[in-house]
Amino acid sequence: MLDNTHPAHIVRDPPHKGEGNAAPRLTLSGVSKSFPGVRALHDVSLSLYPGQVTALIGENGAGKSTLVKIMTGIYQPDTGTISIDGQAVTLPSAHAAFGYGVTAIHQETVLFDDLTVAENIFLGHAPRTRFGTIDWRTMRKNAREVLDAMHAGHIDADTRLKDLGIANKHLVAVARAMSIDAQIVIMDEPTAALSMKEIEELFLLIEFLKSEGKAILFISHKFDEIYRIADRYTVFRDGEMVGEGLIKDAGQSQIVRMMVGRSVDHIFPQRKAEIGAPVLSVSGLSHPTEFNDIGFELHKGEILGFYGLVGAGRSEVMQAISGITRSTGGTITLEGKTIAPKSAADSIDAGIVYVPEERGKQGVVIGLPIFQNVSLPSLKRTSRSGLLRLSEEFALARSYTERLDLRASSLSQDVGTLSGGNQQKIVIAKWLATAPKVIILDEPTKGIDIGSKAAVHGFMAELVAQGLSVIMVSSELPEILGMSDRVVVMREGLVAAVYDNKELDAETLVRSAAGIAA
Amino acid sequence: ENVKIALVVKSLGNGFFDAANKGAEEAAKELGDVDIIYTGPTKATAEAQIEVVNSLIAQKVNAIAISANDADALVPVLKKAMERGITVISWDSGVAKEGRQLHLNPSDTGLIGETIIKLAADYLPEGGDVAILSASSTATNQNAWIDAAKKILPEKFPKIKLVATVYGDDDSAKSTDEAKGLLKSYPNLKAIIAPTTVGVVAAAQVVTDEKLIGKVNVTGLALPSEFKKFIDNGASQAVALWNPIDLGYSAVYLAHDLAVKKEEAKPGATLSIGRVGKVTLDDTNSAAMAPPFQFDKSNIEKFSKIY
Amino acid sequence: MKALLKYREIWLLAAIAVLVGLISTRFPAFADPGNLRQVFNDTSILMILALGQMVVILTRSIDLSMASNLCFTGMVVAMLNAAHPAIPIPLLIVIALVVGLVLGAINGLLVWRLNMPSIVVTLGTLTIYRGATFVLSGGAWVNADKMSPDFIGFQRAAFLGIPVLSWIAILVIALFFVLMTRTALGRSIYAIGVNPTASVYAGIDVGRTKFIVFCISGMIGGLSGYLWISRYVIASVEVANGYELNIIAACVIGGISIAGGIGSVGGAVLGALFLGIISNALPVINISPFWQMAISGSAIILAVVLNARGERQQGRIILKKVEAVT
Amino acid sequence: MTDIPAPRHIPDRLDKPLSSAIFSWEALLVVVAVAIFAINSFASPYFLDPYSLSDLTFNFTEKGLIAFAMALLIISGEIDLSVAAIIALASTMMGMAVQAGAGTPVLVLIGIVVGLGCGAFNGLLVTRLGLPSIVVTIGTMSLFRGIAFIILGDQAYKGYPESFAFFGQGYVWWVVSFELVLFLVAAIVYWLVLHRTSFGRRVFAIGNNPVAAQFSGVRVGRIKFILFCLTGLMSGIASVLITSRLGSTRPSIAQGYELEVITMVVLGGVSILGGAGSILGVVLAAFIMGLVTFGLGLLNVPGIVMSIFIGLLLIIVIALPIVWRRLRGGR
Ligand SMILES: Nc1ncnc2c1ncn2[C@@H]1O[C@H](COP(=O)(O)OP(=O)(O)OP(=O)(O)O)[C@@H](O)[C@H]1O
Ligand SMILES: Nc1ncnc2c1ncn2[C@@H]1O[C@H](COP(=O)(O)OP(=O)(O)OP(=O)(O)O)[C@@H](O)[C@H]1O
Ligand SMILES: [Mg+2]
Ligand SMILES: [Mg+2]
Repeated sequence: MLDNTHPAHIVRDPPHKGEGNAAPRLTLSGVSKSFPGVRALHDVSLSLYPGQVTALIGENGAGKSTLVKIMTGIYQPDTGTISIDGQAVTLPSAHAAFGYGVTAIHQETVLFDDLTVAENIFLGHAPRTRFGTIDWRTMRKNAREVLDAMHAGHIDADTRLKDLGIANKHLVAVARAMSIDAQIVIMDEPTAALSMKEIEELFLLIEFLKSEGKAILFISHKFDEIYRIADRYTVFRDGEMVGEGLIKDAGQSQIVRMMVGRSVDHIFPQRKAEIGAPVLSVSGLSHPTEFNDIGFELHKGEILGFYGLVGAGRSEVMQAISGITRSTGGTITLEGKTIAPKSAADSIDAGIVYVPEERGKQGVVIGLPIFQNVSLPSLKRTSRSGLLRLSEEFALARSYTERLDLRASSLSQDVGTLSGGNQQKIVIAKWLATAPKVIILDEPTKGIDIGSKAAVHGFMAELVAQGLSVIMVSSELPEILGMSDRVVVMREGLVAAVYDNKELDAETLVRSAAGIAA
Repeated sequence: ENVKIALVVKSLGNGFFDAANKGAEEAAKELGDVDIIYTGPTKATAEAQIEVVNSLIAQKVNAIAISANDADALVPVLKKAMERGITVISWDSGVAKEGRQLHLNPSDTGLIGETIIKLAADYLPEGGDVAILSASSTATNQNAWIDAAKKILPEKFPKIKLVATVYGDDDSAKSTDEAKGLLKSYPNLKAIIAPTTVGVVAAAQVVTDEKLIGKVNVTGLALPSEFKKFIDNGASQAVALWNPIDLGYSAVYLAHDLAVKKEEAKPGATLSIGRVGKVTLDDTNSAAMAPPFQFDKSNIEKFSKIY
Repeated sequence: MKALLKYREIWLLAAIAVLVGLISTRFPAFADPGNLRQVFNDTSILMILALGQMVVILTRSIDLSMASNLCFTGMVVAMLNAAHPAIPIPLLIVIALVVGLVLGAINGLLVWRLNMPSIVVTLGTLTIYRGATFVLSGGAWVNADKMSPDFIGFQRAAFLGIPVLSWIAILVIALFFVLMTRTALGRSIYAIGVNPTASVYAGIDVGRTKFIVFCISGMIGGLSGYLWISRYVIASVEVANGYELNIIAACVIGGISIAGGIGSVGGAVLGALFLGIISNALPVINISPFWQMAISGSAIILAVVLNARGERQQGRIILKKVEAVT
Repeated sequence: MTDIPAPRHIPDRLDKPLSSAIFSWEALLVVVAVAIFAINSFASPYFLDPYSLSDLTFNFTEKGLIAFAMALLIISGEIDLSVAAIIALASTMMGMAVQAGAGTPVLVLIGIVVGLGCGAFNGLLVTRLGLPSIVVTIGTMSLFRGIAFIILGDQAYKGYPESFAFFGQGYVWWVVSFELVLFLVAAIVYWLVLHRTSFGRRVFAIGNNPVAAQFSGVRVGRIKFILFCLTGLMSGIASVLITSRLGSTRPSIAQGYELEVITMVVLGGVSILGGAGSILGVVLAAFIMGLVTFGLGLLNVPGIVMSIFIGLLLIIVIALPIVWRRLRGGR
C-alpha cells in the first residue's frame, strides 16, 4: 500500500532498465520547472527506450504537458539535465530538439491548415535544389513515400490540410515525425478527439513506429488505451514522479492510486430512471451541407447520448439547436413552445445551453481570470441593473469550480495558465452556472483525468435528478453506455438509429455508427 | 527686455519661407531690440498652426505675424491672442479681417492673377490651351489669384483658353500625377501655369521627362534658386515671384510698428517699412507690396544665388 | 479553366481589364500599349513597396513606418548627392538599401527581442523616422537644382525601350516571387501567418523570421526612398506623408489577408496596379479631382467585400449527397 | 466512486490589491506625467500659469474624447481609422446646415447624428459582412473625407452662429473650458461602462476570445456594432467641438487625427491586440500627450520634433515593463 503522506515515495519495479538490455534513448533527470505561483515539475526523471511505448500518466495539471514542452525545447527547465543517447544536451529551441530527433504531436493540434500535406510534413526541412531553393518535386515525392510507408497512401500530398478529417491530420503529424527520422516521438493525448475507428488506426501506426525502433512517449487519460499500447508507465502527481515500471506488472487500481493518492473506482453513478414528459423535441432539422432531417425527443430527467464517428455532424446539430449556426429548416420545441434561437444568447435565455467541445477556441476566454470566465454567461444574474458585483461572481465561481475539484492557485488566475483538463472543468462550470433547463454537453470529459471524470459524471447524475435534461455528445463508448438512458447514433449528417440503453451493447453501436450491417 | 515677434509660416522647410525669415532677421537687426521666433507647423494645416499660436500666446510674445493655412479657421485663436494684448498681422496668405490688425499682400492680387496668365501668353502669340496646377484646394492666396486670372482672361487674353484647374496639394507626388494627367487629357496643351513653388517644379520635371520641352511651357510662381534648372533646360521660359526677403522684412517692420510704436492700423493709414518704403492700407486694412518680378534666362543666374 | 478561376489573381486581373476597358470608353488612348507601359512605370514604386509590406503582413504583422523610412532614406541620399555629386548612383542605391535596412532592423529588433506588437512599434517609428528627417535636414528641402543629372536621370534611362525604374520593379517582383515560392524563408513566412504556434513547434524561429521580414520591408523602404526622390525630384519632410495607408490598401486589394498567411506576389502587384490605374486615370477622364478620394475609398471597400466573398470557407461537407451533387 | 475528499479551497486572489496597483501601468503613467510636468515647469517660465495650463488642455480634449470610444473598440479587437474622416464629413454637414440657416441646437444634432451614422456604416460593414475593421476603415477613411471634398471642393463654410462658438471656445468657470469639462465627464462615464458594467466585461471577453464569448451568450456582433457607433458618435461630438473652435469648415479638417488618437489609446496601456486596457490609462495618456506637445511648444520646438518625443515615449513606455520583467529575471 502506498503511503499517502509522502508523495515523494517512489514505487519502482523493476528499477531503471527496460526490457532486454537496450540503453535508454532519452533520459531526463532531476528536472524542475516553476511558473509564477505554481510548481509545475519538481525533480522528475524519466527514460524512454527504443522500440517501446512509455505511458505518462497523471491527473490534470500534474505536469505532463509541461514535461513535453521541455523535451521539445519550448520551455527551458529551471534545473535538471536531458540526455539523448547518453549525451547530455540542451534544447534551447524547438529547432534544436528537432535536430536531436525529438518530435511531438501536441495536445492541441499544431499544424498548418492552409498549407498542403507535403508542406506540413516537410516545413523546416524541405529538400533543396542545387541553387538552395525548395525542390517541390522531390518534396512531393518524398511525402508520398513517407505516407505510403505508414499505410496512409490514401492521403493526397497536394491537398490542403484543412480539407482532411481529424484522424488524417493526426496521420500527417506522424508522417512529419517520420520524415525527420525522429527517434523520439511524443504524443500528448492524441486520442482525446478521436472515436474508436480512428483510435484503432492510430494504434496500428504506433505499432509500426515501435517496429521501426522509435522510442515513444504516450500521454492519455484512458486506461484501456494505455493497457493496449504501452510497454512501460511513469506516473506523475502534483509535478513529481511517483512511480514507474512495466505496464504488465501493474494493475489499473494500483496506478490510479499512485496518480491520485487514493483509490478511485470509476463506476458510473446509479440513477433511478424517473424520466418525465418530453422537454425538447426536434424535428426535420436541416442544414445545406452538414446534416439533414434530424429529429429526436429529449425527456425531463433524461440523459440522451449522441454517438457517432468523429465528423458525423453531431456538434453541428447541437450548435444549430443552440442558435450558434443557422439551420435551413425544421422545428425546435422547448416545453411545448416553438423556439428559433438566432444566437447562443437567445438559447441561453430560453434555457438551452451548449457546452462546446473545443475548449481552447470556443470554451474558455484565455486572458480573463477564472471567476470572470465562469460568470460570463451568467452576468445577468451576477450584476444588478447592469452594474457588476464581484462578490457574487466569486461566489458563483467558487461553488462550481470547487465541486469539480479544480486545481488552481486562485480564482483570479488567468485560465490560460491552467492545464488542459482544468480548463475543461472551467468550461463545464461556466455553463452549469447558468442554471439551464436543457444542457448539451459536447465531449464533456475530453482530456479530463479519471478522478475528475467521476466528478463530472456524478454532477450529471445530480442534474437530471433535479429534473434537468441532458444531451451528451461523446465519442467514448464506455461513457455513452454508462451514462445515457437512450442513444442517438449519427452517421454522415443523418440520424442512423436510436437505441434504448437496455438493449444496447458496444458492438451494435459501433456497427451502426460505421454503417456496417449487423 | 527685447520685443518678441513671432514669424509664423505655413510650414517649415519651404525655401520661400526660409528666405522670408532671412528678411525678418535683417529687420530685427535694424530695429535692434527685436527677437524673432521663426516657427510654424511641419504640415501645412490649420489645426497644427493653431497649436503653434497657442504656445506663442502662452509665451506672451509681443506680436504674431502669420502666413495662414486657412483664412477662417485661425480667426478664433488669433482673436484670443489680440484679447491678451498681442499684436497680430498676417502676411503672404491672409487671415479674415476680424482675425488680424492688418494684412500684408506680397503683391496686388489682381496683378498676380494677370501676371501668371501673361507669363504664359507672352510665349503664345497664336494663343492656345493652358491649364492651372494649383496647390491645395483650400489655399487662400492661390484661390484668389486663380479667380483674378479667370476674370481677366476674356478681356485681355482672348486667344488663351483655360481648359482645366487641378490641385497638387503642394505634394510633389500628387502634383506630378496631376501634371501627367493634364498632358494626357489635353494633347494640345501649350502651357501649364503653376502658381505654387512646389507644383511648378513638379510640372517642369514632368515636361522634361515626357520630352515635351519646347511644346509645353511651364510657368507660374517659382523660387529662382529652386527653379533655375528648368529655365536653363528650356522647360520654362519665364516665371515670376516677389521678393520673399522683402516680404519677411516688411512683416516684421509692420508688426513692430503696431506693437511698439503703437501705430494704429486703419483704412488709409500709411505705414513705413524701413528700406522697402511705405505702404498704405486699403479699406480691409490690407496693403500690397511690389508687383511680381519676372525671372528668365537673362537674370535667373543672379537671383538664384539670392533666394 | 475552372481551376484557374479559383485564383484570386485571375479575378483581380479581370477587374483591372474591365477598369481599363471602362476608362478607354471615355479616353481611348488609355489602353494603348505605350500608355499602359507608362502606367506600369508610374506604379512601379507602389508595387515595390506593396511587396515589402506584403511579407510583413503575411506574418501577421504590419509596417506602418515604410513611408517614413522612404522619406528618411530619400533625404539621406538626396543630401549625399547634393554634397558629393561624384558618388556613383549604384553606390547610392546600396547606401539607400543599407539605411533602409537599419531602420527596418530597428523595428524588427523591437518586435523580436521585446516581443512588442508590430503595430505599436511601427506607429512609434512612423513619427520618429519622419521627425529624424527633419532633424537631419534642419527642415530644409533638397531641390531638383541640387541633384546631379545622373541622380535624376538614372531611373529615366531607357533600356530596351523601357525605363530603368520599370526594370527595377520587374527585378524586385522576380526576386520576391523566388523568395516566396522557392525558398525556405518564404515558406516559413507563410507558415507563421497560418499558425504561429504551430510554427514554433515546427522548429521555425518565429521572432527571427519576423526580424528578417522587417529588414526586408526596411530595405524596400530604403530603395523606394531613392526611387521616389529621384522621380519627384524634391526631398522634404513631407515626402510620402500618409502613403503607408496606400501601401496597405494596395496589399488589401491584392487579396493579402490582414490576418496573415494568405496572399501572393501576383496579388500585391495587381493590387498596386489597380490603385495606380485609378489615380492615373481619374485626371485623364476628367473626373473632378474632388471625386478622386471618394472613388478610391469605394474601390477599397468593394475590393475587400469581394475578397471576403472568395475567402469565406465553405465548411467541411458532411452530407454525402451534397458532395455528390456539386 | 469512493471517498471523495473535501473540496480544496481556492482563494479569490493571491496578490494584494495595493502592490498590484503600485506596479500597474497607470502608476507608470502617473510617474511619467509628473516628471514631464516638473520638467516643463523648469524649462519654461510661462508654463505654470493658469491660462497656459488651460490652453494646454485644448491640445488633447477633442482627440481624448474619441480615444475613450476607440479604447473600447480596440479592447474588443477592432479598430477605426476613419475617425478623422468622420469629423470632416460631420463638419461639412454642419456647414451645409448653416448655409441653410440652421440654429445651434440643430447644428449640434447634425454633427452627432452624422458621426453616429458613419460609425454605424463602419459597424455594419464589419459585423454584417465580417470584414476586417482595419481594412474597412482605411476604405471609409477615404470615402467619408472624399464625400466632404465632393461637397465642399475648394470652398469653406463659415458663418456659424455666435452661440455655436461656446462648445469649442467657451469656459464653464474661470479657465475651465467646456471641452475640458466634457472630457472629464466622458472619462467618468466611459470608466463606469468599461470597468463596472456587464457591457464592459463583455467587451473584454470579446477582445480575448470572440468565439468563446459568442458561445457564452455574448452578442458579439451587436456589441461590436454598438462600439463602432459609439466611436462614430464621439467623432461627431469632437467634430462639433473642432468646428466650433475653428469657426469654419474645410474638407481637410482634422487631417491625421486618427493616428494621434490611436497613439493616445496605446500609450494608455490598451493592448492593440485587444482584450486589455483601462480608461484611467487613456486619461493619463491624453494628459501626457498634451503636456509634451504644449511643453515643447513653449520652447518653440517644431511639431515634427515633438512627434519624435511622442514616438519615443510610446515605444519606451511599452517596452519598459517588458525590459523590467526581463531584468527581474524571467527567462
Ligand atoms: N504558462 C504557464 N503559466 C503558469 N502556469 C502554468 C503554465 N503552464 C502550465 N502551468 C501550470 O503547470 C501545471 C502543470 O500543467 P500541465 O499542462 O503540464 O498539466 P498536464 O499534466 O498536462 O494536465 P492535463 O492532463 O490537464 O493536460 C498546472 O498547474 C498548470 O496550471
Ligand atoms: N477536418 C477536420 N479538421 C480539423 N478538425 C476536425 C476535422 N474534423 C473534425 N475535427 C475535429 O474533430 C472534432 C469533431 O468534429 P465535428 O464536430 O465536425 O464532428 P462531430 O460528429 O460533431 O464529432 P464529435 O463527436 O467530436 O462531436 C472537433 O474537435 C473538430 O474540430
Ligand atoms: Mg496536458
Ligand atoms: Mg464535434
